Amino acid sequence: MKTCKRIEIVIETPLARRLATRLRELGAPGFTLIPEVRGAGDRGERRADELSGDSSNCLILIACDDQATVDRILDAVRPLLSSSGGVCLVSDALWLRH
Amino acid sequence: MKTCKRIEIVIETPLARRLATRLRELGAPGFTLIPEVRGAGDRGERRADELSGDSSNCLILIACDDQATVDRILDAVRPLLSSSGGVCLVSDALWLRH
Amino acid sequence: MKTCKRIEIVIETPLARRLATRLRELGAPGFTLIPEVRGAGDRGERRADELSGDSSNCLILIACDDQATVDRILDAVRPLLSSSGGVCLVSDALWLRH
Amino acid sequence: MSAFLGNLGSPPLLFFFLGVMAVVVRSDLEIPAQVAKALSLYLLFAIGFKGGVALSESTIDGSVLMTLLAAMALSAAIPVYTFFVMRKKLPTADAAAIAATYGSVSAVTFVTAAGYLDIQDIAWSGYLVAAMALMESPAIIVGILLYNHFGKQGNAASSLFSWKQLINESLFNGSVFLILGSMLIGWITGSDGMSQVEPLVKGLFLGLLCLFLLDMGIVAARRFRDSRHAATESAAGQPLKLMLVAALSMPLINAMIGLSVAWLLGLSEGDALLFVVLVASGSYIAVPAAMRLALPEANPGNYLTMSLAITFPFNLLIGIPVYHAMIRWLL
Amino acid sequence: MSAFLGNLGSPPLLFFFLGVMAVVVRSDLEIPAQVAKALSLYLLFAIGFKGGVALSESTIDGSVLMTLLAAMALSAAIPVYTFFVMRKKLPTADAAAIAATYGSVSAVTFVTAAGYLDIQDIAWSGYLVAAMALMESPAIIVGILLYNHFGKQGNAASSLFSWKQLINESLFNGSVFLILGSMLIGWITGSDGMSQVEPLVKGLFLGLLCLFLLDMGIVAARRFRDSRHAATESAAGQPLKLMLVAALSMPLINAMIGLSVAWLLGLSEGDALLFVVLVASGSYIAVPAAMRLALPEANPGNYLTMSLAITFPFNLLIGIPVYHAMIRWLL
Amino acid sequence: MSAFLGNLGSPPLLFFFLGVMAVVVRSDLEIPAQVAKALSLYLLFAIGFKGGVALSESTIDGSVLMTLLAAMALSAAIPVYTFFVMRKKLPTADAAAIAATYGSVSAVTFVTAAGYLDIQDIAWSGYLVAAMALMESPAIIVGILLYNHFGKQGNAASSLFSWKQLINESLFNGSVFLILGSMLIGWITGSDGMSQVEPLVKGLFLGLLCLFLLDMGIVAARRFRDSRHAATESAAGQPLKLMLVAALSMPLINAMIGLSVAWLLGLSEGDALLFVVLVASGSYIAVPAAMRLALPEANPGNYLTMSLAITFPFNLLIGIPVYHAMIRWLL
Ligand SMILES: Nc1ncnc2c1ncn2[C@@H]1O[C@H](COP(=O)(O)O)[C@@H](O)[C@H]1O
Ligand SMILES: Nc1ncnc2c1ncn2[C@@H]1O[C@H](COP(=O)(O)O)[C@@H](O)[C@H]1O
Ligand SMILES: Nc1ncnc2c1ncn2[C@@H]1O[C@H](COP(=O)(O)O)[C@@H](O)[C@H]1O
Ligand code: NA
Ligand code: NA
Ligand code: NA
Repeated sequence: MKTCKRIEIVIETPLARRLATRLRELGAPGFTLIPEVRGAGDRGERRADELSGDSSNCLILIACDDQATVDRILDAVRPLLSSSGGVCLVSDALWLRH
Repeated sequence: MKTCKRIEIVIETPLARRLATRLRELGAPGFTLIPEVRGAGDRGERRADELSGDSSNCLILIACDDQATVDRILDAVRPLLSSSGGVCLVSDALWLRH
Repeated sequence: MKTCKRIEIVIETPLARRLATRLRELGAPGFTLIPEVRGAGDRGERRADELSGDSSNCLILIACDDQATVDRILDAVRPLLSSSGGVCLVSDALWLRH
Repeated sequence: MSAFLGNLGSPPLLFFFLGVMAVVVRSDLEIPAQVAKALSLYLLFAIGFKGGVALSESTIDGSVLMTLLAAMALSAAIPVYTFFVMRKKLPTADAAAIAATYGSVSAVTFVTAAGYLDIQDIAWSGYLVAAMALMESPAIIVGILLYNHFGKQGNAASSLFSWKQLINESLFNGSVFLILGSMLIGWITGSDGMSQVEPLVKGLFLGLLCLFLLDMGIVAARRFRDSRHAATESAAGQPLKLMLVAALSMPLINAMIGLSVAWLLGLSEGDALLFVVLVASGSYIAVPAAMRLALPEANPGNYLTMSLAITFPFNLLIGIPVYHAMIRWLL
Repeated sequence: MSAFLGNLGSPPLLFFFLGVMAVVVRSDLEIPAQVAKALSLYLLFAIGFKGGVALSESTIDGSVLMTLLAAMALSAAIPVYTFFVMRKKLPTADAAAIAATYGSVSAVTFVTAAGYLDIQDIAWSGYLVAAMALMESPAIIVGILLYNHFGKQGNAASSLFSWKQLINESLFNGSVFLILGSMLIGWITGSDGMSQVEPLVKGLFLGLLCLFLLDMGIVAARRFRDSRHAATESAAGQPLKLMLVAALSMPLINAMIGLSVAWLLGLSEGDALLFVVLVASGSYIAVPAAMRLALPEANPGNYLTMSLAITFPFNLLIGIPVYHAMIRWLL
Repeated sequence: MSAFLGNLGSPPLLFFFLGVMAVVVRSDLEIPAQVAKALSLYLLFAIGFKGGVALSESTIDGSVLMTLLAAMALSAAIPVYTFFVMRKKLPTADAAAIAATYGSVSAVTFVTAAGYLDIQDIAWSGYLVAAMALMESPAIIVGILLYNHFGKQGNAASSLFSWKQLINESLFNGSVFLILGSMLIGWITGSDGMSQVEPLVKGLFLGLLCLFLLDMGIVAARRFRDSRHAATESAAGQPLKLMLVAALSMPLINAMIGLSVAWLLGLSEGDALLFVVLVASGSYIAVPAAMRLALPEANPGNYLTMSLAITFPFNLLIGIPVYHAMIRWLL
């Protein structure tokens, strides 16, 4: 078991797709994406019922054991949240090594 | 980054819908809902295959930085879990401010 | 509220189904399974678009308040991750008792 | 008897069996959840539209209104007697939920019976579709009233539950709304409308019913297996037996009641069968969803298993042809 | 006038109303998301294929090319005037997004108009399907150019946004790609191809359009309700009024422009209607998705609500028959 | 040659190309996952039912049984030679997985070949559907036996894997189960049953095949692109070349084997083509799913890419017409 950061990002589907492709460039060791997630926040409800999928959210989960990479990811996420909304949480976890 | 509580609730779909509409009244700054989640617990399996959707669960995620609101949410969730089952976990996280 | 471990496993769908049925034997008090999750990691992308469903992941969430059970679950998960890939994170949480 | 075999030997029924077999042999066959939901919406849409068009071509007279009233009255009355019988063996909440379940109807049983009549070229009237839609809500409301009166007050979920909301939901429940709406549109647009949507509404009806019943077979068999496991684990075995007895006798008793009323109303062969099927069937979509909200302490392992895993297949496979034979014999 | 009533009284339109009503009475009726997506892909596939087959049976001459060019030119020109008008009342980003929205087209409005013509047995030409596909991208590109020129530079999402990518996306956007591809295949395989897929492409068309419009009614009504709430909460009420005025006058103005051009081009009755409908409609699928990426500071509560919740139903219910009456009167 | 062009020019094939093109131009066109799954269930249901009805109208004699036996024998034999050839270049687990893959069959290739025959009005016998279903399991079992004998024992996932379970799964795998079940029901209900479900089972067949192949084109092209990336990244490039050679030569070699056997069995033109297509195709649904469980150390980037992204399109576009031409020439 190794300590790591568990980054969790909720963001609109069109942006999530782009973010996912960027994560690799930022050095993330991997990620998991839960599609078609609903929610509500400052910008009202997202019902995941629109045909373009543009009103659904995705939840992206990233386990990362390198603090520099964590910082790089957070720096990339911050402006996205300011302009388009969403949430990003960071917590501590243990990563089962195999 | 701001410290916050990360509340995670697994509950049946019909109740989750109601809970979601109540969360705002309880002062939650927002929430994210993952629909059609399966599971098993004390009350047996939920397969998310029934037509009414009443045997699927939802996972609701709430980031909340106000302890009073957290307590209010937990107080509202507790009786639901007693009567209808489900799980509620609370952990600490950092909320990326933008 | 009781302290517990929050185990989170991302693993391919065919293995996740089997793992879910094993969890009960290992003494897990319950679990929640989020199906059709996408991701990328050491073994490339999983797009959740294949017809057999074998290239999609599941996310399994287990709250467990008994350390012995946690260890048993992790011991069962470790060889799966080595041979088939995936991620397992463990963190601390409070379990709302009702 | 040939009608009986005729029903068992029709593709829709055989696909229901196939779904059951898939669970028995532990096949991983599965209809994706959203597609199964879409198939059920399709059936409601199609039967509603067909019913509406049929209605537009007939006259609505006093006997039609009488039938609709009788249907609603039965859906309110059946829960009452069911509740008092069930309460002798089960907790109040469970008794109320089972009562509501059997007062209400199973749309798919109705749809299958309509298909059964179509295959045999027996006419039926469009307004029975309206009867089906009208029978959902009274049962729910009576069930909850019974519980509120005889059960202990102050259930824990009450914070999420308001009478007003619940009545709204049972009246404008998705299935009820779609079927009534489609019927209205079928009635407004009549045969002109039908000619536009005929290939979907009529052409594909029996084929898609096959696929839907395949899914129903899977879901019903899984639930039956789960409840058998639960029964074995709890060492008792008693509840399953009780459930079996109740879930097999209730459709028969209610069918007798329905048959008498149909006879009093002077319904035709096809109409009488649909009426009896409505009375004899139990809900497994709208009512369970409402019960989870209003009576969360009632165990869906009881009421849902009974209606979905026992009564539904019973009506489908045995009930429909048996009720039909009785109607033939009576008329 | 009878055409007007004829449109309102056709099943597809009535199902749109039914969807709206479902939201009004707070029914939980809902088409599963993936099924709604599949229905929209079906409509694009069917209309594309039909258009292609029609194209293969006619000759492509100069007037066809003129029409296609005119369509593209309008889809680039309309955003320009729209932008400058909107900018007087709204932030630059919102004005640009609304401009792009109304330069582009609504495939479902087009498809409904085609169904409307089919029901009335009025011929239309396949190449108008191509016109529809060609009108998506220019509007997006012009909208972003306008914003980049008049708005403040350096939007925050720019890290995820590259011009090259965006142009690629607006050109090969899923809907545009499917419709052009199906048209090409219909054109290649002609009536032989049609005979193979006819039951799907033609037989089910109007029926599935009903189900799709039911979903559109639900989605549009929800969005309208949300924006009314937002308006009430923000105490102003002004934006909703502004949105209403703009979203009702733009289709009318653009329809006039389209009508003039159609008249200049000498289009037939059916073709003129489809042309006008294209110009008068606003996008709510491709453009909003592109705007979320390129102009994230524009509020979808404005542009999406306008096109989806106001202009779309307006065109569907009132626009199509009114434009048709005008064309009849003019020709 | 005209047959060759005929195949390439038919809508289903062109939609496969369109799916490939969507990936090439990086369009975001996508069939929702659950809908794609439903389309594949539909194809199995329709082909199974059709086959069963055809079977009910013919006599099952010794030659039918011989053909079924030959099909099963080939599906057990092909993995053996494939395994020993592949093992020279690849790890044991990969060799075993590839062996199982090519011993088994591709239902969609079969379905497309049946559609190809239907379009050209060439008769084929229903029992070949049974042959397809019977060819899935032997290959899986032989593949695992080979691995267990020649590979190192004690794979890590063994805790989740039991022989009993795996045999059960390969016998009652969802696709196999649905196709056999539908065939049985088609056989029981015969032409009466067919008349009830004809619009779904026959009318929509080619149209829905188009939509399914559109999705297959997208999925296959994505997988091919991924494996090319992987090849480039690992700097070698060799594996991709090896995969290409193997995945193109295996269908040809197996087709020759199938052709000889078909000739020995004295099959008719249509039956021979379907038989050859079964032998020449490789599985990309049932086998890969079984391999992930039983041989997790085998890399799906090899066996799945080969069967799905190379052999499948090859058979679809080139194989079917070429095998047909050879059969014509031979008979
Ligand atoms: N406090 C919160 N907890 C969990 N999810 C949230 C929260 N606030 C917002 N979200 C999610 O982030 C999305 C965008 O939020 P916003 O930008 O605040 O509208 C919402 O639709 C929710 O899914
Ligand atoms: N220990 C657990 N960890 C994670 N999820 C659980 C756990 N126990 C129950 N659940 C979830 O909560 C739902 C209801 O649980 P229960 O009321 O115990 O039947 C289950 O279907 C699971 O999805
Ligand atoms: N660092 C990570 N954070 C979150 N999820 C991951 C991570 N690495 C891998 N995954 C998930 O685990 C799956 C298998 O990973 P791998 O075995 O590394 O290919 C991926 O498809 C992801 O869904
Ligand atoms: Na009843
Ligand atoms: Na326009
Ligand atoms: Na083969």
